[in-house]
Amino acid sequence: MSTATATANVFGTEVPQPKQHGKPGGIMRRLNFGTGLIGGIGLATVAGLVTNALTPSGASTATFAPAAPEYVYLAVLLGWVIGFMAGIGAFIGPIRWVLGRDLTHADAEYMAGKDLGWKRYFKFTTDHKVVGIQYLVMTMVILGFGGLLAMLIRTELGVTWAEVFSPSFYNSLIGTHGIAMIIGMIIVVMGPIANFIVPIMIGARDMAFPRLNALSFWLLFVAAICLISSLFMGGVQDGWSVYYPLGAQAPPGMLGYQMTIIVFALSTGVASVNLMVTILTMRAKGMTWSRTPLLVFGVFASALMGLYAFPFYQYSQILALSDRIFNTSFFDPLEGGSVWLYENLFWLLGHPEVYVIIIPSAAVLMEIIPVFYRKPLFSFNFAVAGIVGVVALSGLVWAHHMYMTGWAPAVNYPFMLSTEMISIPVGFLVLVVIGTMWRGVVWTRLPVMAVYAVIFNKMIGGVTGIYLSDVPVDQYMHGSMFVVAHFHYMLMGAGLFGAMAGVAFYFPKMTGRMLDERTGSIGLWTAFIGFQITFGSMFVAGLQGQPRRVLQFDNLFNISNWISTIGAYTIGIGMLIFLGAIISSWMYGDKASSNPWGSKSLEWQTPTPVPLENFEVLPVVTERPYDYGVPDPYQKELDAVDGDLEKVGK
Amino acid sequence: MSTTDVRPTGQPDEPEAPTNRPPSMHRVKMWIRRPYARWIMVLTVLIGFLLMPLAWLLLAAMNQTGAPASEVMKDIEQTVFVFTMVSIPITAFVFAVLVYSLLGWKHVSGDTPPEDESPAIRSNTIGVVLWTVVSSVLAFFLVVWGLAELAQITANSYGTIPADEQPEDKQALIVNVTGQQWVWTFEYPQYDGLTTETLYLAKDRPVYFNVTSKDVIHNFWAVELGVKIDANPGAITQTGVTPNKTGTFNVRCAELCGMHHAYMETAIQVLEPKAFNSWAREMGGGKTS
Amino acid sequence: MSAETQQPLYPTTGEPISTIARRAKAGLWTLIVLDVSGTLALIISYTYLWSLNVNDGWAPPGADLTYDQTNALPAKSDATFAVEWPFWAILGIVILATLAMWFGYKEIKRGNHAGLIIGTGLALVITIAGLVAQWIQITTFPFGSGNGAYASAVLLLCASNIFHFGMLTFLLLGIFNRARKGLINKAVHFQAQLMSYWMVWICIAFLLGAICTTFFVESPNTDPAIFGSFTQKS
Amino acid sequence: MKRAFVTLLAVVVGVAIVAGIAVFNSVRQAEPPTLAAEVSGTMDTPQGTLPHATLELAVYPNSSAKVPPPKTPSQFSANWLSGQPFYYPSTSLQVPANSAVTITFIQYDSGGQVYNPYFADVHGTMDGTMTVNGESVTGIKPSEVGHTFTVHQYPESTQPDFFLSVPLKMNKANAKTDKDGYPVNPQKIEVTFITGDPGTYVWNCEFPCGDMYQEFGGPMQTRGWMAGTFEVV
Repeated sequence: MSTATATANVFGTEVPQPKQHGKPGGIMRRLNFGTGLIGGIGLATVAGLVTNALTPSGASTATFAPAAPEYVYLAVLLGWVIGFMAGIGAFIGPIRWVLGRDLTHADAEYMAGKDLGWKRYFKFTTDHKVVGIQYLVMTMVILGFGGLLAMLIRTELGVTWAEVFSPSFYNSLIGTHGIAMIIGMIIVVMGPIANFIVPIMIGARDMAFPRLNALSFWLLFVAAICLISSLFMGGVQDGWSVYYPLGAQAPPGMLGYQMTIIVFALSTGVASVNLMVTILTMRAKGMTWSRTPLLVFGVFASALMGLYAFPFYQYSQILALSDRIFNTSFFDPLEGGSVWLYENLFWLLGHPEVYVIIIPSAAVLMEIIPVFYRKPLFSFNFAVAGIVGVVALSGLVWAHHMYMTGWAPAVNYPFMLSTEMISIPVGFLVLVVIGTMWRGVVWTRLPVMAVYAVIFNKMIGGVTGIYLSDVPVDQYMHGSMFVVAHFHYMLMGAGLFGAMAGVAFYFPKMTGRMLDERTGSIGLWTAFIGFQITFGSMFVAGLQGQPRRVLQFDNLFNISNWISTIGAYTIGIGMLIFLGAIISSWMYGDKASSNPWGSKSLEWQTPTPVPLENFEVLPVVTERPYDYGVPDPYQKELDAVDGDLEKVGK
Repeated sequence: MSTTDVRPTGQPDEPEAPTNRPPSMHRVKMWIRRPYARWIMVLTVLIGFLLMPLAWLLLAAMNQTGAPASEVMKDIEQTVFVFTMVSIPITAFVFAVLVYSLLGWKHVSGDTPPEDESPAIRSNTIGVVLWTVVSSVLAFFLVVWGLAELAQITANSYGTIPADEQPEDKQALIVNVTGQQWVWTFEYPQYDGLTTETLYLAKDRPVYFNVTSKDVIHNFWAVELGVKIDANPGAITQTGVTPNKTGTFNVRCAELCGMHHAYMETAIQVLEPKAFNSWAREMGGGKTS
Repeated sequence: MSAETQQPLYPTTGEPISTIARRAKAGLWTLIVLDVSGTLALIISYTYLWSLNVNDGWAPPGADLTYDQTNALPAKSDATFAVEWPFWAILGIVILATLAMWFGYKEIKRGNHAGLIIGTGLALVITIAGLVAQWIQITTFPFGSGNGAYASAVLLLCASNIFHFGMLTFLLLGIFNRARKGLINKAVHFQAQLMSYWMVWICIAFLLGAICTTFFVESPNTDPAIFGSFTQKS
Repeated sequence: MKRAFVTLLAVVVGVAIVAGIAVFNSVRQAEPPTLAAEVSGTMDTPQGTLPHATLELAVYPNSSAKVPPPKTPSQFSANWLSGQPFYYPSTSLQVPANSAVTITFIQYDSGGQVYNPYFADVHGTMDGTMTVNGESVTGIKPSEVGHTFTVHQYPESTQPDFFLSVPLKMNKANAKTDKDGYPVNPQKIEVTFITGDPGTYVWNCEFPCGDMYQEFGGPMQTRGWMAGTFEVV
């Protein structure tokens, strides 16, 4: 029994402390982003050189490929991942736990970045607000990267008279664009907003597992680097859904993709665990489920789906990796593997993942609308029912991506059923939005204006989704540009614009400054118009019969592709303007008050910037959320009206 | 217009109505008298009619290269048409509310949060029930229609017969389709293994495809015939169709299959039965088996 | 940490231990969901390939092995299937370790600190033994990684077992050490409890693997589609 | 003011980055230099007397001191394409329209069984034949294919269909080789075909001679090695 002599004053109570080893923070004082880079690059270099030396020259892998690039690149990736995480101090926590050196309060405060200033953004910092900001920046970087690739793709497709890039490079463009955007969209709400806002929103002092929080972010960073590195090793030439055996023909860049997914899935799993536990166990006193804001429900649902779905994706890539390196044969039909196995494993993630993206950004809207209409959310229970319904069905619809694979034509019937059923809970969410708009007095600010864009796109995405959910129609649409346009309407039109609304809404709380309304709106609406042009004409191209992922096509499709490309450039400009608005407002924006929107929700009651421990004393929730509005004007005349109504009724 | 000039009438926004409630029909009548209710209805109808042409435009886009060239394709286009028509009303309603909430109901601007003046409507039983019922009915209709169509298309295209069985129709033409990076080859077993790289079919003669691949997954898409099925390595997938139009149509690969995926295309020549047989004979296909 | 205070406080955040325990337990459940999905992915792969037997490649006879020279794991004999009993033996080892851990947990609940140390120490030793046993099994399979879907699926199942063993070893090391230092005691024993829960799940994971490798061996699909050649089918 | 400036800066920088990367890559990804068939005299064909053009291509099993490896689109790909077969001197071919074209292949590589016997036969030549080492044949054994030269459709409905597939006979594994490891008397295949109106097509090898799954990765999926463009001008 270690007798705790020292005590520390934690929020007013004297708490006995374990022995303090050295200065608060211990070795973490020396570890930061720099040491991480040193560790990562160093270990990567060493591993690469060693592997290179160990690989006999001229040796080939089991599939006749030159062995050296494969093994060296894999070793470099592993070295980078492990080295960086070690260098930044991700392994210190578990080691301390094994050694039994529990954190003292001082240690914890140091690791949460107390009095570290800007340095805390470049350390293994556990404070959820720091992680939120890190995620915000990282999201913008990843989305920017994906957008850059999108511009290149549209350039290639717009130039119908020549090949701008070689076909292999074009294929790696679409693959990398796809996976970069998917990653970016998964974290765009679950990263910044969920990490920064949700703990404050539920009246907690931090996440349940602060170190896991930091871990999830830095794993994401590491994964992003792996993805970018793959572009230099031949890229991901097989689309973001790397179908096998095509993926088994790819150059070594495929290893980068596989490593990215394995690490990213780990990051998402860790983040999901953290968010779910936080929401389940750390809500403020009195915050019953009926008093919990909808963003919390949305984030919880998203985390739940990510929790059960991502391991399938991760394992599909682990199996693929072992196929490539150890010559096992999971996805290799020559040796008893099955291409349908991969498709099933992949889409077992692939479809829940769509809702992992959509639901949080829909939930953000539910937060925004009541504030700007000064009106309670219309039918709170209905919104919850919608989210629950989506979660319940999300796991039962994956095979609608496989209608045309012929793996089991009989199951097309049930999957068509479940897929079209999911339009009902999604419809609930739409009803909640327009019901809240009903007879409301709207305060026309950027966040709420974005909501209009989102609902418009969501309707179009949803209706086109109904075509695709129908097997006969899918027999024409599957694998055509129509599909591309549809899921861009869902993921970008509904997801990304919703996330932009959320960022605009929470910007004052996160950065302490107001988002420049004028510039932001210009950017948003430019992007919106460009979006309609791009994907509207892409629908046409798909209906005309243009397959997706082609770089040359019949000149029947030329016109729609030219229009698409023009629209795409418009989106690019618009997004850059919005990004510029964010950067400039972050640097020079007007100082924001602690509650600029006059919201009644908990996170806006904290001072800005939010203090390290969020709340000096933990709050107690006593009323339902969204308690805005005045009694219905008709209420007063009620009895009188009913009185003479009766006469009329006779 | 704003909510203030609305003459107070029945009150459908109250979750549970008082005991001495007026007859519901009458309440609806009075509700409809509210300006915004009328406006939204008008807008809905207006937008609905504006959206209606889409139903034909979609088909126009699909028919640019000679579709529909088969019953299957006809069914597909019919489904597209019906689904568009079905989804127009609800879309129009949502858009109408969006438009009206911007132009009709009051809006304020400024930097400071405005006073609360919106009615605190927490729910509305009638609205919720109505929405749920309508959307469920629509979804149910889509499902039923879809299942029926699917059954019919499966019938038209022989569905999926076990690989080792003959198609019921002995007259049916059998074509073994092989996808291979990045060329399609078509084998006619009934014409002693005649193989071509362009697909030749006979008008009004059912054709039955055994589709497989030598290497990676391809997708055999006979665009104007409305036929699409993956060509999987290690498996044989089956589909079929009856072309009812002579002419030149397209086969495209609809599944990313490597560098020259975009170039994995070929033509379909649908000939009159006589012309088809003579073509087969001169290609050395011998007599029909 | 003093045992006489009724509700000790968690030094880092100053919250009562019961709160921390609740949190950690919720975390454990979510983690188990995560691992269940992963393990299921492997089980699905195994059974799916077993049911399909694509291209007659579920378990090709050892004689005609493709690319065997260049395999990471070359075949040792031309037997196609692994021996069954080692899977169950290893499962038994894990169950033993779990029982030891439970014993330790029950003891510390009763306040017997020595019992905890014995239990966790025993569990640790048994787990390391299991790790070794698993390693021996995976290195003595008759088949190589390159011959057939069966070999692949079994190898990956064993690899995931090794991963689980490694994680158990690390965790038990920590638990044992902390027990020794008295950081796990009558008042604060939730980590021992969660460890026991986790090990129960690990037993189930191993059981699933053993069931697959014992009862789904010969593929039921004896007439698979032959890859590429299809003319005889019409 | 400052804000507007920063926004403008962001836009300009963003556009600059995109444009820069686009230009850089389109240059880096340039096709190998075009190899045009030179016209020499005329030739009597079923379609009457047409101008006659000739083109010579070689297929090497790997690069050596004598034959440099192709300039690949990405400087990195040299790592994983080393020691792979390739067409020489270039894969961007150009032939005149409405004329008889004779291509001579010098085939130095070994070979084996082609997946699809269809590609062991000659398709699309003038009289359906080719000359292998002097003798005229319509096809070779599917088990003796070294490579194929298969030109196929480019997805444009406005240009004439064009399909040409020539199997290149393999060299025996025990053939006598020179100091660079190439057979001293390689296979010499000659085909003559008639081109129609101008159009752009692509060609690739249909014999599994690359690496990775089904030996169809690596060089098979890299322009400049076993695949390229075929332009009729």
